Amino acid sequence: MIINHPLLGPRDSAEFTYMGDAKLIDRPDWQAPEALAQFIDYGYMRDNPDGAHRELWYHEQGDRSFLVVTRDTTTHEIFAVELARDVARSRGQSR
Amino acid sequence: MSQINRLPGGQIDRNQTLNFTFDGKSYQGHAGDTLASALLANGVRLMGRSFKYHRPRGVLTAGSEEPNALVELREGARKEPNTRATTAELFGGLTARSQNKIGSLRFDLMAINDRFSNFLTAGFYYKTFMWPAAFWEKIYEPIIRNAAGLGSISLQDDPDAYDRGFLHCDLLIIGAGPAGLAAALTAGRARAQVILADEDFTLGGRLNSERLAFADQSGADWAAQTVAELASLPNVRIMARTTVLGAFDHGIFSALERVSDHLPQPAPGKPRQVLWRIYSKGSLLCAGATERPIAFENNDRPGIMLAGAMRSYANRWAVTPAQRVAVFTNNDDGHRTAADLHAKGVSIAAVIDVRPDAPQSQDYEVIKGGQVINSRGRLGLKSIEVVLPGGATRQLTCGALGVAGGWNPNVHLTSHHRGRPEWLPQIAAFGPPSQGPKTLRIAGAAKGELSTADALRGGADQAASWLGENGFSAAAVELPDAEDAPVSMTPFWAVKGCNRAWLDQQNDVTVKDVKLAHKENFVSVEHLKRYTTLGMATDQGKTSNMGGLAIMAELTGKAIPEVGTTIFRPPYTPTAIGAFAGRDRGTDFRPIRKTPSHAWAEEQGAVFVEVGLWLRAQWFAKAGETHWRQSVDREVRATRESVGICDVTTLGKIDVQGTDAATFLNKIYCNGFAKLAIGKTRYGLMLREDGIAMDDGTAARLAEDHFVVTTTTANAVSVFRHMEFARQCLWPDLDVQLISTTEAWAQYAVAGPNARRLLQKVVDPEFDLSNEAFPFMACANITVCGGLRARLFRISFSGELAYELAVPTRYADAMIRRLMQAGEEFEAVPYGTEALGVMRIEKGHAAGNELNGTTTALNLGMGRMVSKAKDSIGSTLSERSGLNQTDALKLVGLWPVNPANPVPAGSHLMAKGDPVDAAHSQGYVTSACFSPNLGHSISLAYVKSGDSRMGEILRLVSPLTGFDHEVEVVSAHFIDPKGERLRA
Amino acid sequence: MHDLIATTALGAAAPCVDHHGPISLTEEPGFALASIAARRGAERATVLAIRRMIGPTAPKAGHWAGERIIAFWTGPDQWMLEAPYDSDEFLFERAIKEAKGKASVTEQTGAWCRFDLRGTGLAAVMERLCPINMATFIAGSATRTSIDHLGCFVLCRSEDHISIHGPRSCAAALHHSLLTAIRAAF
Amino acid sequence: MRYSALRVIKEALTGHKGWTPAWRDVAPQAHYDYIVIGGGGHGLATAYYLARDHGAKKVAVLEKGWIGGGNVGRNTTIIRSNYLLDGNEPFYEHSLKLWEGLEQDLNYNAMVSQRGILNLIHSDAQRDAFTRRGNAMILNGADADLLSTQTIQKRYPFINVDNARFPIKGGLAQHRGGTVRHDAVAWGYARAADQLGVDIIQNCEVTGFRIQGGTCLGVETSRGYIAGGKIAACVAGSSGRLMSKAGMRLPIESHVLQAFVSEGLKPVLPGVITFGAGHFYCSQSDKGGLVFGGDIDGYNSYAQRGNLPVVEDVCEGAMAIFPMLGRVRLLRMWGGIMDMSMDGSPIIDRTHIDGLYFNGGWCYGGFKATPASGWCYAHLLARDTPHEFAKAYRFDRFEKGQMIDEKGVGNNPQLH
Repeated sequence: MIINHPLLGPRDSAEFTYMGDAKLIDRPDWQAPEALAQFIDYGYMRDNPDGAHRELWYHEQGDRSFLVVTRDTTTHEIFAVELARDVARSRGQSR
Repeated sequence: MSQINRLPGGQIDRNQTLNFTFDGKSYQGHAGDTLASALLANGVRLMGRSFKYHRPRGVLTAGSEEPNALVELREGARKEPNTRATTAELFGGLTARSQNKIGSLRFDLMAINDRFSNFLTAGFYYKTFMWPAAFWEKIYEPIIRNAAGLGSISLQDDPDAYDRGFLHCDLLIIGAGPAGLAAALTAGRARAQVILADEDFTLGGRLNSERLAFADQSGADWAAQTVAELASLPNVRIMARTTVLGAFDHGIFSALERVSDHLPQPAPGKPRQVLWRIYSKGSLLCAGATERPIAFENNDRPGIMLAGAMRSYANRWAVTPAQRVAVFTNNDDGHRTAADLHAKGVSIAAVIDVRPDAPQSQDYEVIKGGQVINSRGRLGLKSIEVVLPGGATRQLTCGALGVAGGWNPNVHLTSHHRGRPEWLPQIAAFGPPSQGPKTLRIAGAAKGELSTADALRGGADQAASWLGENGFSAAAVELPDAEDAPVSMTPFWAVKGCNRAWLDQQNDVTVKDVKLAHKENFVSVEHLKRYTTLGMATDQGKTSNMGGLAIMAELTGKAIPEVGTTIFRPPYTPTAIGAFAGRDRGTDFRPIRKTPSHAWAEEQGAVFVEVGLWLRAQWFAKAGETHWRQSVDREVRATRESVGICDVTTLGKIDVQGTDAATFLNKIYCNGFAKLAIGKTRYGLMLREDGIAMDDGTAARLAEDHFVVTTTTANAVSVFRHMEFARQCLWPDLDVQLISTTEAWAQYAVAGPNARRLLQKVVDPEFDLSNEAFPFMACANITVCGGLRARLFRISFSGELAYELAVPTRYADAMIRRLMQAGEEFEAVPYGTEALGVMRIEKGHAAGNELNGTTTALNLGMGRMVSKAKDSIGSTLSERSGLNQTDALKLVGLWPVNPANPVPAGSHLMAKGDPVDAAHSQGYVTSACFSPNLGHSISLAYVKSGDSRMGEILRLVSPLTGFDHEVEVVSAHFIDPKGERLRA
Repeated sequence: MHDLIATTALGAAAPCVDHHGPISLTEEPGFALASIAARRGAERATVLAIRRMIGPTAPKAGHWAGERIIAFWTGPDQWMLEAPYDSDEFLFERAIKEAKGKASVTEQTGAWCRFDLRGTGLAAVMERLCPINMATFIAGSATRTSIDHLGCFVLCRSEDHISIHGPRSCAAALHHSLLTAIRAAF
Repeated sequence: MRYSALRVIKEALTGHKGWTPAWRDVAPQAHYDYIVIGGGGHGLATAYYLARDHGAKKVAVLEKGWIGGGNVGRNTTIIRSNYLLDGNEPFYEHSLKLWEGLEQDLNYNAMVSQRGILNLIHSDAQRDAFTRRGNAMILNGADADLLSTQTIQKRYPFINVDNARFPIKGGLAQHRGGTVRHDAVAWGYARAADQLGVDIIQNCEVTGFRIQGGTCLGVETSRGYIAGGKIAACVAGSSGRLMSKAGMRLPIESHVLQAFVSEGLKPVLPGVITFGAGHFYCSQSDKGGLVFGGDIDGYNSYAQRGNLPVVEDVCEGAMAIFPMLGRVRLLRMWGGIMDMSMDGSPIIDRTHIDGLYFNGGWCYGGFKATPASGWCYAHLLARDTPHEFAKAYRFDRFEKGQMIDEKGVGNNPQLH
């Protein structure tokens, strides 16, 4: 596969390590009342869609960016590639 | 007699005569021949035996779709089984042998199977060989296995090398026939980066096989002239002998270039083959079409071949399979074969055309509305039986029969993304799917446009259209005046009522087998294929699938497209496993990582061990030591008694900087780091988010905003990845920067009571190493040897007074020599990973065997380390009930009740008196060693509620290795439980 | 001044040099390296610090720039600085000084080995090693990619000069891969 | 009809006129007591054991395509019970025992070949781990044998010992492991189930569930609504896709696993062999092709095809231990969809919806589990309590922290 890196352009996916569902960005608040249940869902439950899937790819043999790739799991077509850091910020992850 | 079937003309170099052997007999051919064409030239029609019935087989085709003429090419370690004689390029000294036979090719003892064919029908083995059950492995299966298989391999290491490489292009053109050449010309002149790949060694595709392609020049001449122009364009890369194997995602194709297969052996340093990964912006499939046979009784004899192949042999290779030939056809194309062979002086017995309105010929007999219904000739065709329209039959004597059943587009690559080929009624064949690979276009016969003119136009048009859409300005190229005959055919798959009529000639699947499959409800295409093995031979059904589908359609009363079709999988043609592996074999399978003291360690007699990619010194054998234990025991004793030095460079080191570095580490480690003082080091346990221990190490605070984190050797990469994930995805606004410094610093552990005294000799005097100034867990930037920057950590894995000294890698070799020199007065020893392991077990430190991916901080006896006062990765999920059961496994020490016994790792532990089974297991031994200090074996183990069972005697069992004896549960801290030594 | 003698990544006192066909392959031990990464919110200040060291432009993604000291982009807001060892052994200290607390600097000199390929026809060698598109990888380009399982920085110094930084511990493996590719290509 | 050598001979002598369909093609009825969704190995086995051992009368197997077209039709045919953990080993050992009597049970020769499986050991730590595993196997009633390098060389004289990057330091063998003709498993179960009255309905895709008041009443299909007493999902790689129609999310991701077969060769590999320092395992089919595979591609996919990096990785493994394979040609590669669970172990359990049951999460190990999976699933369906051997395969093990993680890689489906 080819991942169109937002900073580096098209790169062979062999340079990347797949890191799973991009929902892993949405780590729950450890102090929330339902924290344990939320962490169980976060850790174990997956939408696993047949279609567009947002997922994490780590450019391990490249610039070490984490990317959020939106990819169709039935055709492997890639619709969007974003820096995970930007996505994380936009989803409220901070410090 | 030499080359009795050689004709005039052709594209062989008659000035170059090449000697070769087949089954030990010598023959001659010419440069430009394939093994098949050269054998045919010499009158050899019998080239192989079929898979199941061991029927005699000759060539069916003239290309890579060949199912029959498979040979063992070359000898010795270079022997290649199942090599298609039709694509093997002839070279001087070539040797080939026929395969899959017992005895000689002419008298194959296994041909007895043919006599019993009525018992060996499709799937017969599913219905028998069941009794008694034990006979399968002992009797039935060995017989079946020995009978099955095709060629044999040498069992020697492949002596040749394979390369892998990467190519980029704007437009990849697959196939250099008329469509591909026209496309390449169009794109090449438009200055696009073009790769033109073709599996053949002469480009031109069927242009080389046709006499009547163009009005005013031969197809071969136009192809050669076009290739010459393309070769002059710097933006066009012509790749002959290169098969595009598969279409992968996003425009990536895999292609195999056979660099040296036409040579006796590769030139020095050169690979046999190169597997190219081609990154294309666009691609155009011009792979042509494959002719299909017609099924009739005994249609598999040597001499019966596809009519187009017969024409190729005559026109390109100047060979006829026999002096008198016939043609059986359902379309006009078959007549061309007769015309071309006739023009070369071959006697035409007749053209048998199933169509009553077949075209007439002045030169030979055409039997209109006739059918070939049987053949004769044990080892090669002698005659055919023809039924005339009225029902009368005739015997025709001929040595070869060309069969023309129409053409199937080579759509293979278009369905590699699992698009289903779609039916093209005008040519009664499957064409490319509408949902093929996104960037792949198709032109010419591969698209079902079978005339030469259509191919040229299609290739040029598809290229021009792609160029236009991608910002190139393409000028129309002038195309020659080419043959443009419409397809005139009547679909005709099998002669009515035939049974032993071959569909898949290699796997011996006949019409009869399809009928049986139908009877037993194996009617879905996939069931048909799997039950009968139709299309599963080395040609992957290129010539057989359609026939099988057509028979099944007739049996089920459906149209062929309703029956469906199987899709194709890569590779397009079978490809050497070595090519996929490239240079990654033998000791080059993976790169070796060496520490900078490697050469020094070798000098000291080190025995190395693989640790991940690293090689580490396992122990240093001294003269006179005959067993590794002697070396290891000596190293341990010497270290505990005086001082030892160990290379610990391989531990992962991560530089963590930034104003939030401490906050970050507080989230990464389950224990607290925020309050670690500058100049101090702390042990840290890292959990996965699921609460399981991931890795452990130390973090040293060099400054308010600067830590150096160490990881285990094995987890260096995954911990760094984990930390980057946390930094980028979880806490993107923390001010923290990470970089690996594993390789920047060489690190030596100096351990033992004399460690300080030794170090004081190399550390520059301004740095005070006294216990007060530099206590246990201190760290500092220092200088050594008169000014070399270094880092010193007072940490101990061995349990001794110990330091780890880090120096810039380029001085590592000098540093270890200097340390050893400084240690001479203390009789310092180097120690390896074994002694390191012994000392850490004696001290009760967990390592990889204990952090096995299923254990928690609680199991490790570090439950209280998991801070509840902060958020850290893994802390929440570590609270789940299953991870906190009252009888949870706890890390303990074990020693043998009888000191002579070992306590081997991997053993299980049982309570005394309990039955010995899995349900009663109390735990297992993780790490074991002989403790030279205690004089007996010891081990670490996980035991249920182990921390409250000190002193209990358990039964250690290892049925696998034959141990069963008693051990006592003790503290894991076998040595210096109060930690006085390391604080000394 | 300390008296320890340095070894090259291949373990010798002197660098290794190979010639084959039109290509030379040389081990280049004489360079100091330091990584520099912007602190949060100090991206601009880091670029300015780099410019003070290397010249008017700090390299963007996929590039290198500079003269005696050069910088190549290694990741978002991260660069590697490189300079001759003899003149700039303490490159990291210089970088720390220039960064003024706005960037994190780490000495990397010992972490990498460097091999330079010189000659005409380098593309034929590189296409056997890594997926870089040599048609667009012109002087000034720099990228990290994988060569025979090793993460390497590749810099196009000029049309006929490419340098490759690989993990120092794998110097022998990388050297073997490079030499094998050269011999296969020519 | 009963299959036997005599029958084959009789038919051969009488023109093969007497053979009957291996299973009937039937139209769906309006109601079944049990509806098994998925005509793969597990689904067909479930239906067979329901009918044979639990007296179930009205059982249907619904298959969206052709039976045996999923992973049972595209795997590397290995059977073994060499598991470490107590949650797994009794289940897989039961499965192996069922394999051992399968052909006589089904009256179908699936060519169960107990040619042995060997896992190579390349380091001391690996030997420790394999020793623990071998002991766990024996303590669970299975067989295990720790082999020396010399013994391995005797059996595989061409194995690369002298020039290996990662030396071979021994191996853990299970001699009762082996291979089975995979397609025949589906056909054998289908034929046997059919003979017990099970309706096998091909080309019948489940498009939805009819759920009322927390109870599943039946399924909507491409061939109309079918009511069912108990609905049993058993669709492996399509689990996510199917269960989403019931509004369920699962602790499962779908990934692609590629597998490979070479051209046919005369016998060369006696048993199944697994490389321990890379991703490669291999056996030779009775037809002569080397059947081999390695790791999953490692990204979510329903595409049933993979990409080049894994192909190359697997072939590197092949060349690492068998450098003689260089000139052997890879004939075909294919991809199947694996239901990768979050701890690498399966789920056989009720769902929170009454009447709806789930069997999935087999990762790439479902084939060897086929008989026991059907056996235990049938037990659960018939009795509403988990079978003794499958009692750990519950949905709630993740919230309870009772993961069954053989590889020890945690909640990373791509790594299991």
